[in-house]
Amino acid sequence: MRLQDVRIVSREQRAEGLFALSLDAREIARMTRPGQFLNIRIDHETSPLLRRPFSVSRVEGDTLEILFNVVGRGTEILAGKRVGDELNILGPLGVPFRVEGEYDLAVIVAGGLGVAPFPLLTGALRKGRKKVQSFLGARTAAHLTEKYLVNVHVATDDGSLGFRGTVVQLLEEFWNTEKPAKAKIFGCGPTRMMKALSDFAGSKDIECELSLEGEMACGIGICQGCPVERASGEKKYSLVCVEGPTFNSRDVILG
Amino acid sequence: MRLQDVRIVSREQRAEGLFALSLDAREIARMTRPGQFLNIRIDHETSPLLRRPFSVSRVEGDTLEILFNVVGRGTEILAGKRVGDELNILGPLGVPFRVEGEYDLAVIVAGGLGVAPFPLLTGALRKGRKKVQSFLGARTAAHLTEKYLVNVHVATDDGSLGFRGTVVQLLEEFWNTEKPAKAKIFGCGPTRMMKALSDFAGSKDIECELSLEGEMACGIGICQGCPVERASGEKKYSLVCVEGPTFNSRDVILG
Amino acid sequence: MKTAFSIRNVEFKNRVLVASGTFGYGDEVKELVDVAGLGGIVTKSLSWKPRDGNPPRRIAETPSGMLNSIGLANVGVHAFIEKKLPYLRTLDTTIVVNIAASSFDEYCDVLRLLDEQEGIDAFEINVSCPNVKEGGLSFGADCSKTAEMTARLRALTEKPLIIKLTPNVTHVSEFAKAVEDSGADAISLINTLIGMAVDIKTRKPKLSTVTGGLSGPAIRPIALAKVYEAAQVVDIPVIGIGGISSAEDAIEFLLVGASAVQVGTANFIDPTTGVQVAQGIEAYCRQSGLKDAGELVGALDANVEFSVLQSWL
Amino acid sequence: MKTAFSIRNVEFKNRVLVASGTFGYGDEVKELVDVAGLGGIVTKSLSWKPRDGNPPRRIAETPSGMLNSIGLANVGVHAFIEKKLPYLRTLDTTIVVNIAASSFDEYCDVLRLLDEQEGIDAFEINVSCPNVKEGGLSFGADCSKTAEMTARLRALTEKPLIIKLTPNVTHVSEFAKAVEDSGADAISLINTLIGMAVDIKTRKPKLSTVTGGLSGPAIRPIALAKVYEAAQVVDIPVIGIGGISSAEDAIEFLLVGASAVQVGTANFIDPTTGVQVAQGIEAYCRQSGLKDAGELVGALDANVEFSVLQSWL
Ligand SMILES: Cc1cc2nc3c(=O)[nH]c(=O)nc-3n(C[C@H](O)[C@H](O)[C@H](O)COP(=O)(O)OP(=O)(O)OC[C@H]3O[C@@H](n4cnc5c(N)ncnc54)[C@H](O)[C@@H]3O)c2cc1C
Ligand SMILES: Cc1cc2nc3c(=O)[nH]c(=O)nc-3n(C[C@H](O)[C@H](O)[C@H](O)COP(=O)(O)OP(=O)(O)OC[C@H]3O[C@@H](n4cnc5c(N)ncnc54)[C@H](O)[C@@H]3O)c2cc1C
Ligand SMILES: Cc1cc2nc3c(=O)[nH]c(=O)nc-3n(C[C@H](O)[C@H](O)[C@H](O)COP(=O)(O)O)c2cc1C
Ligand SMILES: Cc1cc2nc3c(=O)[nH]c(=O)nc-3n(C[C@H](O)[C@H](O)[C@H](O)COP(=O)(O)O)c2cc1C
Ligand code: FES
Ligand code: FES
Repeated sequence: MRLQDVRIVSREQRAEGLFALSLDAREIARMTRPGQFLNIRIDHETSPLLRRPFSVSRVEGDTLEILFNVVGRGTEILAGKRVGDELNILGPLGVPFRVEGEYDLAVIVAGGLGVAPFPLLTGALRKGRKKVQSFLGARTAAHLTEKYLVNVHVATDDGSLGFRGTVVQLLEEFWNTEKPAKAKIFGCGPTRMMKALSDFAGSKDIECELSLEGEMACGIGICQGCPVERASGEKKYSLVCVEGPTFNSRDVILG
Repeated sequence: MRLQDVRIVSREQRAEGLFALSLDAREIARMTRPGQFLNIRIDHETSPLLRRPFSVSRVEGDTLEILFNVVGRGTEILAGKRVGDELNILGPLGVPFRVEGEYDLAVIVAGGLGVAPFPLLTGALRKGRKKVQSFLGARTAAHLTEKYLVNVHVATDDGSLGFRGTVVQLLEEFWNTEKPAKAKIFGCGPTRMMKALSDFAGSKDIECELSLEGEMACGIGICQGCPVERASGEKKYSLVCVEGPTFNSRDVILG
Repeated sequence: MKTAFSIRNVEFKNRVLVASGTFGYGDEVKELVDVAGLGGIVTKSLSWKPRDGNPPRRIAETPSGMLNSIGLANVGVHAFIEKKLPYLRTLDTTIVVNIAASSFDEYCDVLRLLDEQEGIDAFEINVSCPNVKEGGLSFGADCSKTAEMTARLRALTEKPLIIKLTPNVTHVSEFAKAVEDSGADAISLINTLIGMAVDIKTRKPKLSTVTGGLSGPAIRPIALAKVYEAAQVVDIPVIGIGGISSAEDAIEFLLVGASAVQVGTANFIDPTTGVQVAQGIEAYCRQSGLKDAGELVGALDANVEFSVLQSWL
Repeated sequence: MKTAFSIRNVEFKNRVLVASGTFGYGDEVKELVDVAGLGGIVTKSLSWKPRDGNPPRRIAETPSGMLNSIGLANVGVHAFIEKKLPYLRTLDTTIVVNIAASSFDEYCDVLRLLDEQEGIDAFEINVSCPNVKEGGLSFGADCSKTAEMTARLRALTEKPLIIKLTPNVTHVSEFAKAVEDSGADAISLINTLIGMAVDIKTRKPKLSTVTGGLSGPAIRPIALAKVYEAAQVVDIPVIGIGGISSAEDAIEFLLVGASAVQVGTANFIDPTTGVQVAQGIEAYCRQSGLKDAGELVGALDANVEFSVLQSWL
């Protein structure tokens, strides 16, 4: 874990309201594993006050890439940054996805900006000699980016590209036709979708890891601000920032 | 008085920590008179919350120029703006300098950033066929800009350029040697200097107008936040933003 | 879509007013704002005699807020009637005159004189200013005095009487209930919070009065909690004030139980804020398919047991 | 240049501590912060039994501030002694353990147990949490109960006893005086201010507990005024808390009478803030040619007559 000022080395718009920033962050880049995130200080004003958490989307040598959606003031300011500007980042944070394991097929399921962590994961999976199938859901084709993903199956709410419906429905179809064995699901997206995915995995008894999002203040376990309900154990909540953001779908109860 | 979003058309560093911004502000440019100011919204965050007041330094057709020093967060952010960025400005505000009058020689006396309003005033004075002598004081030569001023006499605290001492001392020397008749002083600068200047003008019974600075919230007379003590009258205070910023030195008591 | 609401017998064309001391007497901004878009204007607090106000420095910026120590500088009730009221009469909006005095009798004298005048629709009473007789402690922090004053003023006017409460007390709901029981037609809150700032270079307080009143977006969460607390206990309309600078902010106040809002500090950044907030609320209501903005009032979806008494750390 | 100061018999190496609930139990940030640069660490509030804390959502950002509703989530005193204290013992800084309970007896039991442990230098008592027996109203808003609790805890320990006051009362100085008279060695303030925020899309409160505690730079002017008010009436050390994120901020608190400060919310943005603040104060003192940072305490250049009682509007 490091706290450092890094420079923006490239900025790219990938889809509607969706931007990618690459940061020159040597040490942090080396330490980062798939599924981990950065907590980024948007600027040095007191408003917005808190850092904003973003998954690491790619690591290329010394550079880190984040992929984000403009949803509010912080991401709006971030989208306005230019190459050469500095950002203060804290990371890498959180528990990575567990890539190792007794499965042959990795099934990636992303809703909206849930796609962010998967380019990095895809690389690791392929190094680990896993087959990869990727399922992406978005509102429309314009909101979608497949970049750096493989074997992509698309679902859009309005049917403007690929399957018309939710990505989890698309996944079910795939499962019923392909009947994959020894598969593991990696999911990230809006809570509603995570819940549907977790129910699907449970019903089919498929191993499933989710990367959860939620408001955070510190990102490092000192504020207790990011609880997620646990399915078992004497503790009622886990902290998303330090015990997650990746969880086995069996271990958490999604509200 | 107008409230409008304007574009920055040029940005220039004039001296150490001293910047000039030109704004494309048609209507406001046309209405502005020497000594008036703009109240500028630094950005759309809630912090810094309040607008920042700046004298109009020049008017060139449709463009307004402001000249400012980086003294805190607001001016720091302003100095970071780039050509093409937008600013929301309110102006022109305040009572202009009184250029007309029974004097032949206009004596401009500026301390530090007090120089800001004088390029615009110089133009008006020369249109009014007044002779102009300009006295500038600054900490060092590096903090000085004579641009757009005429017949400039310089004083620096460290003597790195021109007279070593305060600009008011320099003015006294000038007065004792030149003994100008039918002169009027126009002064702007730090309060301590304004006080010295006002005492000098009083002792020699010279007509003297000062442009005062001080914290402001609204700039338009609705907050009552910018009082200056009056020398006479039943009202104890005047409001710098609407009854000033230009005052006859006889009418105000500087703390 | 209905935007209007009433207090006692007076109708306000919409639920957004501008707050006392942040809009002058209306004439200062005539070049910038079409006040016909406002539900009403609350004037700067008036006292019997003119007040010069406090010496400089009167304002200091703070994170997302500002401190002020104006000292109730105002023209006094007589000059107001002569010089300011004639212009206010010409405006196409509701006029609320705010009164701040330093004794019971002064409050009564000012209200009695104003009550005879044409063109004043309602009164707002600022109880958070020092009661000289009581050694400078504000009435506003004394529940029984606030109630007693409300009753005395109530007896003097048939016009809507709005009591403006200070937030600098432990349980604002006690004060809200007390003034309701004493005949107030509405309450407004919050006034500014006591705050302070120091210049570490000079080691002097930034404000000439040492402490001042904090306002602006910084205080909005506190204001919202106070309005929510007060709205739980009274049946009369509550007017929410504190850090409002957008329609979204205003709607938060309506949802927790405010019947209307006032925009204050935001006027210093943009005097058209109030008009924009009113338009924004209307747009939000249309999008939500409401027939009356009043449907938002108290429409918060919360279980109240689990509320102000909860631990929050 | 002397940076250290003492409370009772315990020395703190400098005047900057990290605030309860904003620095965990010290171990979470070991990779980032060298705590040897801190005057002390105040732990998260401890209760007898572990507390799960409140359901999500627990935090919401506000202008220059944040609301929290953690619900005193903590490991409980036994797990603290077993799992957290051993690490804290190894740290080269002063350890202050904060206690928050829901009854007099629980406060006493927790303190008694901790008082027997090695490596705890001082206690801070969080009185602003709900007293279940009293129907959820916090002790902190009841002056006599706060005083009574102080006296009972005083009798149980020889270690420094710091009472942490809530700002959500009319006159914090009454509470300050009362706890001083009851034997407290120091007071710390402010805890968070009651606040609230609403999601206008869902019309639900942003926090699961409806209201929460406001902290961060937004509250600094209020905190400074409360610390100033309290420091006027007590002789024991006052620890200033509220929105401090720089040495300049901290120095404001020292000038108005705080003997030390605590850094809270700023740790979430940068956990090294406390260390930086301590270094910044030292640099300021050197530049000002001071021999002891203590020379800043109460060095405000203000005339006090003209103070809290003043009108500020
Ligand atoms: C571990 C983690 C990883 C994340 N990775 C990414 C990523 O790779 N790309 C990306 O675009 N976003 C990601 N997010 C979400 C991202 O942090 C938020 O979108 C961002 O903080 C919003 O900031 P804002 O100021 O623009 O919006 P705000 O003004 O703070 O809020 C605007 C809206 O966004 C919602 N929101 C705010 N914070 C979050 C949050 N943390 N999670 C979900 N919704 C939120 C608010 O409820 C509100 O409705 C991640 C969040 C977490 C916790
Ligand atoms: C009518 C008027 C005209 C002005 N014209 C100019 C101009 O043409 N060029 C220029 O550089 N400055 C001008 N000023 C001063 C300018 O407004 C301040 O420098 C600016 O507001 C500082 O903002 P900040 O956020 O950078 O500093 P802050 O962080 O707000 O304050 C930093 C330091 O500057 C001081 N300061 C803050 N506001 C003022 C102020 N209004 N006047 C004096 N000192 C202040 C503060 O006391 C503090 O010591 C003018 C002020 C007024 C009232
Ligand atoms: C500069 C200033 C002057 C004020 N003057 C008065 C006043 O004269 N009477 C009054 O009742 N309230 C006065 N107030 C309080 C406001 O009306 C309002 O209650 C408070 O500022 C909170 O709202 P805001 O955060 O939107 O400003 C004043 C506030 C400010 C900032
Ligand atoms: C997330 C969070 C958790 C907190 N938990 C506690 C706590 O357990 N006990 C306590 O006495 N104060 C707690 N506080 C209050 C802080 O210690 C501090 O008094 C307050 O936040 C004001 O300081 P600040 O503005 O620097 O944060 C907490 C504050 C925050 C923001
Ligand atoms: S975000 Fe602070 S504990 Fe998780
Ligand atoms: S700045 Fe508001 S009245 Fe002058």
